[in-house]
Amino acid sequence: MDFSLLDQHIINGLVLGVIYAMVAVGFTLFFGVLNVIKFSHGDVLMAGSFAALIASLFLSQLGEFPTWLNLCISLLFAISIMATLGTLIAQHLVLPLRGAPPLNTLLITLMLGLAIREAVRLFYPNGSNPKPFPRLLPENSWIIGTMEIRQDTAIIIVGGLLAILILNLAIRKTRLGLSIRAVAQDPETARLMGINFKRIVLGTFALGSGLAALAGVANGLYYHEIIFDRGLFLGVIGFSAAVVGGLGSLLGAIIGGFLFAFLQTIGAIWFSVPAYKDVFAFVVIIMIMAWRPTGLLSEINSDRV
Amino acid sequence: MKTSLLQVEGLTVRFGGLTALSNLDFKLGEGDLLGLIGPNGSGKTTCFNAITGLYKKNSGSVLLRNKEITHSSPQNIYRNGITRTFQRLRLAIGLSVFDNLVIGDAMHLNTSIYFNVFRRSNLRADIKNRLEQAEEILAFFNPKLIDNIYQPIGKLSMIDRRRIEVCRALISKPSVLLLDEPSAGMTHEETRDFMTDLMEIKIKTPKLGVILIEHEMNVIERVTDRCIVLSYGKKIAEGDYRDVSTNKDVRAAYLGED
Amino acid sequence: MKKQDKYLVTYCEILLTSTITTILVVAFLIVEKEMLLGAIIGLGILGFFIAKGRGIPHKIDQVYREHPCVFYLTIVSPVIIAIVFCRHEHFALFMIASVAIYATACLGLTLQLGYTGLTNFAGAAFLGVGGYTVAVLTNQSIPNVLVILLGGLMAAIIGSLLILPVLRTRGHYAALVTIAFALLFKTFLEINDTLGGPQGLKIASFKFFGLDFNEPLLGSSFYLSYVIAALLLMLVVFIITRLIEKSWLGLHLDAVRLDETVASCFGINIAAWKILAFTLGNFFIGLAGGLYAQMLGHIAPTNFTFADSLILISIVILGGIGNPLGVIPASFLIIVLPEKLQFIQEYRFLLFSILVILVLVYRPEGLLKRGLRSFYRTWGRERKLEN
Amino acid sequence: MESMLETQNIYAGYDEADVLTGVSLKVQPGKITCLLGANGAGKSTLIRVLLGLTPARKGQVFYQTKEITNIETHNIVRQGVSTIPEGRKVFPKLTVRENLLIGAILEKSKAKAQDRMEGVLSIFPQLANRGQQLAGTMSGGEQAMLSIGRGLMGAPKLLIIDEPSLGLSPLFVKENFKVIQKIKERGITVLLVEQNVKQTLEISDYGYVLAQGQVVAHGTSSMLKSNSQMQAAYFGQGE
Amino acid sequence: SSNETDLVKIAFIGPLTGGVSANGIGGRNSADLAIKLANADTSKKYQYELVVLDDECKPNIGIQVATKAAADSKIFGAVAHYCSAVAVGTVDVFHKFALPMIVWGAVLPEITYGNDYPEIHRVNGTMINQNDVAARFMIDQGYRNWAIIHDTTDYGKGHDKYFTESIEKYGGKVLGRFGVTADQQDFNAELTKIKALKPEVLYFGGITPIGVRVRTQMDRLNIPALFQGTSGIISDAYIEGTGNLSEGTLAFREGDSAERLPGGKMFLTKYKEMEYSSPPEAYGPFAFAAANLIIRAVEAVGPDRKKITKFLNQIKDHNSVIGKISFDDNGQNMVPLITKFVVQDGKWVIWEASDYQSGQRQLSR
Ligand SMILES: Nc1ncnc2c1ncn2[C@@H]1O[C@H](COP(=O)(O)OP(=O)(O)OP(=O)(O)O)[C@@H](O)[C@H]1O
Ligand SMILES: Nc1ncnc2c1ncn2[C@@H]1O[C@H](COP(=O)(O)OP(=O)(O)OP(=O)(O)O)[C@@H](O)[C@H]1O
Ligand SMILES: [Mg+2]
Ligand SMILES: [Mg+2]
Repeated sequence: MDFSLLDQHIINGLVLGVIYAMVAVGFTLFFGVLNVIKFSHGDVLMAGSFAALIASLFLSQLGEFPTWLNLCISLLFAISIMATLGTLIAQHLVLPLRGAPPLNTLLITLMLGLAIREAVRLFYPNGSNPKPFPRLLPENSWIIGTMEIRQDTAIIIVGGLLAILILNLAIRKTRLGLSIRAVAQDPETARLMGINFKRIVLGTFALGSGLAALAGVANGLYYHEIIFDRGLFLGVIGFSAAVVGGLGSLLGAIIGGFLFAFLQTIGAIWFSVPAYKDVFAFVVIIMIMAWRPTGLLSEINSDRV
Repeated sequence: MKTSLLQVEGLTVRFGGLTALSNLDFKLGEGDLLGLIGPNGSGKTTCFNAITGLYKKNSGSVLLRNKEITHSSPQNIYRNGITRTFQRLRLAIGLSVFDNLVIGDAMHLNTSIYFNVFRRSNLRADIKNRLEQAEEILAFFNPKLIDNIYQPIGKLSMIDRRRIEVCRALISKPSVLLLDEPSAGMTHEETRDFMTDLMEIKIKTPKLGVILIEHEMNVIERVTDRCIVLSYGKKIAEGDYRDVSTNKDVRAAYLGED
Repeated sequence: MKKQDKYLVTYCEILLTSTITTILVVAFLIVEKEMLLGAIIGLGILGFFIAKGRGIPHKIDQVYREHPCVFYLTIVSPVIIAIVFCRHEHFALFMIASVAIYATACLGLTLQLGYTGLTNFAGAAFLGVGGYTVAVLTNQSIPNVLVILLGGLMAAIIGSLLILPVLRTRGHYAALVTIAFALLFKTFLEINDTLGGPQGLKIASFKFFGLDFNEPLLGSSFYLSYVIAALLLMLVVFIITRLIEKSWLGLHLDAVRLDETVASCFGINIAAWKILAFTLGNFFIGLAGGLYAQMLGHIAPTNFTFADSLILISIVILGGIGNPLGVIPASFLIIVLPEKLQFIQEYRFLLFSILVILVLVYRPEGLLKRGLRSFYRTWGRERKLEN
Repeated sequence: MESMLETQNIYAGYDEADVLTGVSLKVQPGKITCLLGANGAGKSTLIRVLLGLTPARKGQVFYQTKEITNIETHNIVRQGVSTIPEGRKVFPKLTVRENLLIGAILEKSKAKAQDRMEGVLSIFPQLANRGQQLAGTMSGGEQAMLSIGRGLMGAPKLLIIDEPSLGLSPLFVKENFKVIQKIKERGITVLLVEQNVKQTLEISDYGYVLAQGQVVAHGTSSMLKSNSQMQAAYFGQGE
Repeated sequence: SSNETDLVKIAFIGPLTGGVSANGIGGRNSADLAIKLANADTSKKYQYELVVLDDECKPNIGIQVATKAAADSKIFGAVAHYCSAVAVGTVDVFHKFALPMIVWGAVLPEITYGNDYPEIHRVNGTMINQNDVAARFMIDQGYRNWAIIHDTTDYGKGHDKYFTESIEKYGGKVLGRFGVTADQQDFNAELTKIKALKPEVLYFGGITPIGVRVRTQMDRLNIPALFQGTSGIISDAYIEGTGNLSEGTLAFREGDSAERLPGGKMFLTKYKEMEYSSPPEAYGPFAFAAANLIIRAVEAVGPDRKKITKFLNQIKDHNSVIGKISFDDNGQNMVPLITKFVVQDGKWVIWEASDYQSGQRQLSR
């Protein structure tokens, strides 16, 4: 095999892995408070990238801004808009369903995802078409040995990993993280400890949706193109990555994300019809689940009799 | 000498570095009522979990009527006649009292699809039988519960739920009954009534062997023939209540010196 | 005397409710004018609240338990009358048949998800297995009724490929296994040309003892035969599902769903029950898929995507998880509503999703919440009757 | 004298039926007040009402001088109320250490939380070397200790305890009553629900007896100990 | 015989929601335009109403809405389908109910050639003609080596098949072919492999959204090959999505360019006047032509499905916005012309009128 080719495949796989991991971490976070698959996650991600696009276009209309400033402002805008959206969703759709079976929350987020997707399609001008995403990262290449890596690629990999790492620290080491985990396990007792249940749920939604926006922007920056219906599939992959890694574990989400990217890349290389790569990846996933029924970093069993 | 019912030899259970149960031996004869006591975390519940096959045993063996059941599944152990209650109530909240009770007799229910779907009149007769059986056993513990037999379990008070759990364990007419702190949360009065009922059950089914985990010493004194004291997973004493309660180790570890 | 008067009033109320409901449902199916549709929906909602205010749902429940013949009179006969009335309305019949078929598939899911707690996000894939089996076999010389049965069987068999991972995993982990299957099933069909590839397959019409289902039955619609077949299939599957629920089988499935530890301590073979529910559920879904394929006359991989599986799950959740009766109005809502929203064209999915969200916010438990098990009609009443 | 906690004519219940029908009581500061009553009398329901977990349908709850009827639980807790809830309610997937820390989640200073933790561990040495065990895998009694320890971590002004000795070994029951006594000595007000009448009246200052949702007797502990009417109410209708 | 203001309904079926809805909405607007123009024309004998139905690009929904249209006795013709898999499924329904229909966008040959139903017509060409012309043209331009990326839908697979057949016939070579799923986002792995094959041209068989993705990701990997697409990417959306990268992209489509035909110019100006919120897209003119054809048939023979079918089957050399329409025995418009397009300065330009033809610009090699 051609080695420069291998390098390229590795870099492709890495970026893909980081993007998947970012989505997966979002799933893990929501699983933490809701104990449910939040199917609208992918669509929030997509909406986040559109928000950044709008901000960026608006800025370039205003005048000449340095690209880094444009990037920062668009990113902040997208994150804050999505965080607000997440809070509203939690307030009006998730909290009222607290007493109902968790699957009902799943349905409501599913429908919400559909609503977000359709809203972008209908209300963004020509929303059903793919939109070019501004190139806000430097595109020169660095040469390391035989390997050639573009700066934007490197920034996305490092930035994505950093975001996940910071989130991980926040969840593991802070009182906020402890509160989130407590609320997930027993909302009533958590309230008895003085935890503001509502605030934690809203906060987690804000955090998760903000993270989705970040992932959406990373996605746009890497592919230079965004489209309204990207969310569902990316969401499904993110969910798969989170579960394969072991729900509730942020490290698991990262491992899951990279595993999925790895499987797809391998699949694309092996099969003469690359479309089989998804079939291949999902077959492997099913086999992994049969082998490790609670994910690679399996959730520790705290159930006792 | 009574015939031996349950025989536990060298039973050891570890969780990582923690030895929850170490080298436990004891015997339970037909009709015995054996008390299992010990400080919190001394391995009593673990002993039940090991006997009923929920926990893997690191070593040792369990014999039921001289038949090895050490490595049987919980299902088979139940089918061989060992039933139990749980320290933290485990009833199905969404189901009715009757459903919860009758599931205790799962091994005697006819589960063939043909019978259940196509022989409805036979099934109905069967259900009516079960209903009577359930009412009978409820009548024993608390006749008021009979009126609640069609009600969801969630409507009952904690103590009635405890009673239901015991009934669920008894309904299949087991040969060994394992009771894990059945009186927790009951007042003295209720505990006394409950134990009286238990003694009556014992009289009605003289061969039934019971192991009772309990922290109420007067209960232990009143109902058990013999008891075993665990501490840190080890048996530190065995004998009737008087022997045990005067044992120095037991006083230090469990009852408190005074 | 007074008591009888009360019964008479109750019967009249029920009869009225059933008549009005039937008229509204038929009108809803047939009418195309937006204004009229709105009026019908408005009337329906109004009627629902009036009925609820008068305690009619409760009365219906009571009367049905005591006098099942009233039930048949007020449910089965309006359906028959409605069908006879609509016998020339091809499209209304087509929709009725679709609703019945989806409801059948969702009964299979109820068995899995509602009773046993097995998450199956690959409903549409099993629908597809049934459909493709029928598509391949109809064109052979095998009796058509048998073909549909084989469709169900095939779904059950393919499903057993997943049994090992499904048995070992729970909750979201099991969801992943089935999601993965749903995705790979569709992609595989599309890439692989042996089963028609992306274009799918055409299916010859259903024949039953020389009766060609694609020919108008007794001079009425093409779809009348399918409606009858679909309703019959739904009825049979519904009755089986209900009987399972109201028997020791249902009790065992509930025990497996609610607490596996307790179930295993009372001798319940968890794996066996899960296999039973999964396989039987897939069988039902496969049957539905087979009939659906027959009716459509053409199937393609894009009918059986993950999104379609989600539609099936949505129906089950919206109906009220574990309540087989809820599945029927929920299928009606999820299948017919988007169709009725055609007049708002590209905005219809947006409105549809908002409507479903609203339904859920106001009925968080779904349309019909599952109640306690009653093993037979007079269950829980006997004591009162005796006294 | 000003009361720490006071209820006036509380009605509350689940579904349609009222469990509590007009309960009024006072908890004096710095004292141990106990709440006795048969199973299902409504003790836990009353506690849920005090903490805002179950809405009061009628009546009022006052904490110190403020009315706290039906306000959000965490706002009540933030005013210095800790709870050791019925049935322990430890967080099963958090470690023992984390469970304790969450008891002090309102405490901003890490050092203070650490201090309190050491205090708790000295009372319950069994928990000391179990810091990393998941609480869900602890034995029943160990969970009870953890729950009590968690309640103490909040450094409350008022501690509400619902059946703490359930499932504890005799030695520990004794220990436990000593701990409650010590808590009182530190100036913390205690509202205690217990089945263990004798020992409870032994350490408490004042008591209320609840039967079928109403206060049927109250008085100082020594009074209650000698009151035969109270005995009857407490042991149900029978004797 | 009939009243002057008799209402005649015509159905439009296309994808109005989901991934390809841009084309569906463009088609819908164009058909709507045809109806509005007819209603404004006082010489018309009937009033027309467009019944719009969304097929979601899913065969089962397509069959459902086709049934709805066909079962409505007031509907006398249908302008139907952008997605081939849907059209393949619904032709039986139209036949069963004897409702004449004209396909306005789906390109799979089987739709017209896979049956002998008199009701089925198609104004746009099939992918066979398109690819033959494309292959010939590319060979003439001197290209020899191709790599193919196609989606695994009927559309992409069909294009792969017919293009390969033609290109091999004319002496070109396909170095590698890559079938990808339609909802795939990342093509870096496939493109990395393609980069190693060093093709002169990357042929893409699929529609705009993936086309945009592939073209943008080619750039990330610095693949120098020429990008050649099919009718599926001839849309403003492709240019908008790819930005500067679109320059020099080639694609082919049946029928003449609307701009070049007198009727076409009229269509474009009228479309502008109506202020529809989205453009007609590539197949809008076909939907417009199909709707006009049905209106014309109704005007000629009256509202009668059988007669309209018969009328349509006899259409020969009919002037329309897309050029002359002549149906063959299968109802297929024998499109005489395949138009070649190239993107120049952010616009799809007819090859013959482009700077590339005149030699002012060079296609990449
Ligand atoms: N699944 C498990 N994982 C880890 N440790 C466990 C597990 N189950 C029990 N233990 C530990 O084993 C020891 C014995 O527990 P066990 O439940 O048997 O105690 P017990 O005697 O029943 O106590 P109690 O009277 O408090 O219920 C305890 O220290 C407990 O923490
Ligand atoms: N969530 C609930 N839903 C419905 N009824 C309930 C609920 N919780 C308690 N009850 C009922 O309310 C009554 C009072 O219960 P409560 O728990 O307050 O009693 P208690 O005095 O604390 O008894 P115990 O000593 O058993 O804890 C009981 O009859 C019980 O059945
Ligand atoms: Mg225990
Ligand atoms: Mg209580």
